[in-house]
Amino acid sequence: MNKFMAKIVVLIFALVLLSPFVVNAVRGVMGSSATAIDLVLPESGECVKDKEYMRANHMDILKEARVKTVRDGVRIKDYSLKNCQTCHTNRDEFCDRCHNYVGVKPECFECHHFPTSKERKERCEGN
Amino acid sequence: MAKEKIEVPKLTGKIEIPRIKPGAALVCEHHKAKEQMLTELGYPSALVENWQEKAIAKMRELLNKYKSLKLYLDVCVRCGACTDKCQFFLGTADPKNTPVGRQELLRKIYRRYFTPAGKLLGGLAGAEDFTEEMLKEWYAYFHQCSQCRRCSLACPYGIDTAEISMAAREIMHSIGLGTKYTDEIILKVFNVGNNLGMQPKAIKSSLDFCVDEMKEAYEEKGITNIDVKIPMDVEGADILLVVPSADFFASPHIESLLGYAKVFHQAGISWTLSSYASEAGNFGMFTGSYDGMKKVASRIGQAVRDLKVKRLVIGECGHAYRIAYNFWNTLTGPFDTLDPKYPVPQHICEFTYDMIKRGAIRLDKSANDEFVVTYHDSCNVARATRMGDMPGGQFEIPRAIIKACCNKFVDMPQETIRENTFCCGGGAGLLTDEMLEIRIKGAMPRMQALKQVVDSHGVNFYVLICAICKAQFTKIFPMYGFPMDMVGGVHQLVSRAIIL
Amino acid sequence: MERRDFLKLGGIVAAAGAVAPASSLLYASKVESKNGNKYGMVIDLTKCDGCGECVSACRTANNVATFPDEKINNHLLRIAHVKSKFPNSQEQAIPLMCMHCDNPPCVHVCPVKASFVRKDGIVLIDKHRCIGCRYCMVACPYKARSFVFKHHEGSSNPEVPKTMHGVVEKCEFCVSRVDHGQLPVCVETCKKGVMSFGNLNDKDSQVSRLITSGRVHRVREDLHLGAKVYYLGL
Amino acid sequence: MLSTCYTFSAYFAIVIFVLGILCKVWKYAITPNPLKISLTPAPTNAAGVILRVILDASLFNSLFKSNKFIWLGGCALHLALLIVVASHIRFFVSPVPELIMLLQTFLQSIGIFIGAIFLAPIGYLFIRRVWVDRIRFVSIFADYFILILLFCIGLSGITMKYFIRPDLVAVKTFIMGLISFSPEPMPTNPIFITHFTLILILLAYFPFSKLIHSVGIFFSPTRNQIDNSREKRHVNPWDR
Repeated sequence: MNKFMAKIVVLIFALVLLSPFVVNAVRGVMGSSATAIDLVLPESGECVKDKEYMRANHMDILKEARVKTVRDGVRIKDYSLKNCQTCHTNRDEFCDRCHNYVGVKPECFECHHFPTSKERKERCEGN
Repeated sequence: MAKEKIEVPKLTGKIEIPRIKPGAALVCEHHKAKEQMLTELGYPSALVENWQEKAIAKMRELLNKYKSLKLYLDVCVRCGACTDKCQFFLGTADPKNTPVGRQELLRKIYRRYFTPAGKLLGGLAGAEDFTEEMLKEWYAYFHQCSQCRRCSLACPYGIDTAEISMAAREIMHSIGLGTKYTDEIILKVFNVGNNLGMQPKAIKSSLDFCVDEMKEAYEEKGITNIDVKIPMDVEGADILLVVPSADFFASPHIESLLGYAKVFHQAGISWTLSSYASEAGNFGMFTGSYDGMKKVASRIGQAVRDLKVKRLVIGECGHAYRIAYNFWNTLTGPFDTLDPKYPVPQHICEFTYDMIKRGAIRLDKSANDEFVVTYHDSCNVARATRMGDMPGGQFEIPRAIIKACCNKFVDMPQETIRENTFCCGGGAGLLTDEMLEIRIKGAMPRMQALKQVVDSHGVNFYVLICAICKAQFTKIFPMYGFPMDMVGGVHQLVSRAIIL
Repeated sequence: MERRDFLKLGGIVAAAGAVAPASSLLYASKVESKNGNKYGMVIDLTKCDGCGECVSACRTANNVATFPDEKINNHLLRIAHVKSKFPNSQEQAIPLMCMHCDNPPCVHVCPVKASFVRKDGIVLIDKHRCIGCRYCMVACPYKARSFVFKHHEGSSNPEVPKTMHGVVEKCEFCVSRVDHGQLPVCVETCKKGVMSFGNLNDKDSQVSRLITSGRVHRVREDLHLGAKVYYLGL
Repeated sequence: MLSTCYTFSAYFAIVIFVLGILCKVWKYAITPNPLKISLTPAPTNAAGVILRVILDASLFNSLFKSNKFIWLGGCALHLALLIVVASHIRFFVSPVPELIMLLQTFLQSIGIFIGAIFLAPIGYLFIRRVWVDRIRFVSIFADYFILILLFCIGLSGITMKYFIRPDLVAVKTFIMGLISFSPEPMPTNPIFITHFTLILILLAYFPFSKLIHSVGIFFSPTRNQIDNSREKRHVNPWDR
């Protein structure tokens, strides 16, 4: 292989190895923190656990609640999906933003309903 | 060299992977090359003072010259896929005779002197100093590789132990350490022109004797009009035939030579041998020396030009065909004067096969009715060359010729033939008496496979197309309880079957 | 796969239990609240005229998968109209649903343990686990289960999850209503008092009294599945 | 402090990894092939050779022919490695490509099995190395080390996925910060720190280890040479 060909081969390997950098450079996010995201959190009130814990482990709490509810019929209001929705009212800005950012696809809302603001209002009035 | 009686393995028809016996084959060593041989070849006459330094320097040179070496020292993952593939390991059970074990001998030194990890961490990174014990292991084990490439076939990265043992042999030569057998033979080629050191006159008389014998044999059968010639040094002949020099007189080699002569005679094509290029073999490959290999090969190019032939044909020889097929064009080519309509060079089997297909020669199968034939794919032909246009022609063409010459043909078990073939155990400079133990043990897998078809099909004739295989098997067969005259060349069958 | 099953598979990290974040302790004190109830239903066919109000109420309340193509249209509750072979006999309307067997074949065949019998006798499907193999549908002698063949909106009642495409659904005695102390939708809807729902273990409950009156039958009693839906006047 | 330290070591490891590999590639590319040494039966045209190398690199064709057990172990390991690496792409691009999301959906349902088929072959290859006498004989410390390293990386990854979860958003923010040269704080989950440290070790060790086989396989002359020495003269670059 002559030097010219060798250079091309090295270049190809370099592109592959540096692809994370290359892709981000092409997308124009180099040197900025445009990659970070911010969440819209409810204005007031405390969550059932502290924020850090919920960030990392909310899926376990939901899953545990789900199993208890379905299998044993133990329905605890605090840890139910419905209860989350009373404070976290915006699915796009709360649930989906993070999930999309880290590439996770929760399947909750394939079946469960995320109430619209109108429905939420009605529900509150009903109570 | 073990002087006591060598124990020959029992034949069961099965090839079993032995439990390892470290160091079992270390005692089998080649006789070292004599001072004057090494000097004559341009190497230091004995182990030089600063041999370590010189060896490392030589290694550095080779690493920059051979991609194969550079790459194969890096990429081995020691997965172990090759460990049960080498006939010398299967025979001797010495783990340093596994392909990877053998390579590791060189790799340890490579790591120690050429890689950051080895320089920093030493033994932890699998590196070792180049000590005298290591050199002793190098000398023993790198000369117990027959460069058959069965391991390269098994390797996921195609690592070829042949390349590595060739490099090691060249490094050893550069510090004044060679084997008597190969160096002696290379010198004979340099000085006389062939491996056996036969002078042109001797070749001529041997050939004349042959022709007379053949004539007499036919006359005994009442055929008198036979006039098959074996021409030598005929300028302007169509074909230059280059054969291993053993074909000139040794048995059974010479039977094949008669076969070639009859094919040419019947095809009606003028041909010639050359007394200058009277050797197809090239032991330069066995010492790993590019220059040596080139010097030996250059005689062929010279003969082609001198004799003004149009085609170049190689006789039955394994490593010779590998070098002819793959290297001649590089080493002594380009062969501009030859007829481009034909492959350069061509194997005699390709030639004969072509003649059979065209109907230029006719064969009487019944002449070989007493034989049940099996075919041994010689390692260099099988894994380093090709015959015909299709990949794998090197397996099909000899078999097609055999089937055209006899009625009863069986193959040995699938995993021991074609590209999976086992080496005879005598290649790459092992064909010498002090290495008899290794040769016997290395032949074991092949003998087991043969035993299987001898028992199941009554095979009584074992044909092949390699001079080293022929010499090795005629020696080894009786030890394993097979008759010596079971061994023969493909053209021996042709010679018997051809209708003149 | 559920985390708990993974733990059962186990072997990987023995310490995992100790570090598992969402601890089961969260719920430990409240599991006991099940009070030995065993729910059942009695349907008085003599009162039923097959008006079908219960069926449509059920559809709406449970987001039952509804498709125009009757072949794949799902039912948790349906009304069968049968007529005996005797001359002059009247056509009878029979509401049919999951019989909530004590010994349900559908549960036995489920390869992923998605179908199960709750402690209070209600047979349920854990739809998070169901892989849609439909063995249970083959096993059920009452044809009580249906498979959701296509995506559907099913948003008639936002309080209750719908069943997603590829999962099996069936009557669950409106389990979430029952857990909140309400009656199943069909029972509540029927103004004629055809259906009664209650605790079979309570001798004084309406259902127990109706059953001990001795005139009740169950569908395919010969199968000995322990169905908990009884019929009066069958 | 921790963040600064890790940011620097991460860049250090990446530089070693990339430069190390590129140096090797350069060396392999320019070292001449004096002679044709293709292992026959070999393809007689370039397309055949490309196919041969691709089959060897993707399906481990040669290994399949020589040893089915090692092939199975190796295939399972490399396939799991591929899937695991592919599923990590989501931490390196924002927004996550649709294809990776599809893969995620698939992995969420069988994720734990991927973990198992990643760890199981490592275990198998380790046991084989210790168990089979001839392979034990040729093994060196580095062979065990790399298996243990990969095992630990896999184990810490699985632990993070199923037991001690880090804040994924923080993880992605950290990684995106690294690759866009605007460093962000390092997540403090201890398992993540372990996982990340081990990966940096792997990256820095990669070019000097046998792992370079992943690059070398494309340069192997016995496999990537066309079997046409009679038709086309091969010229030895250092002996013209």
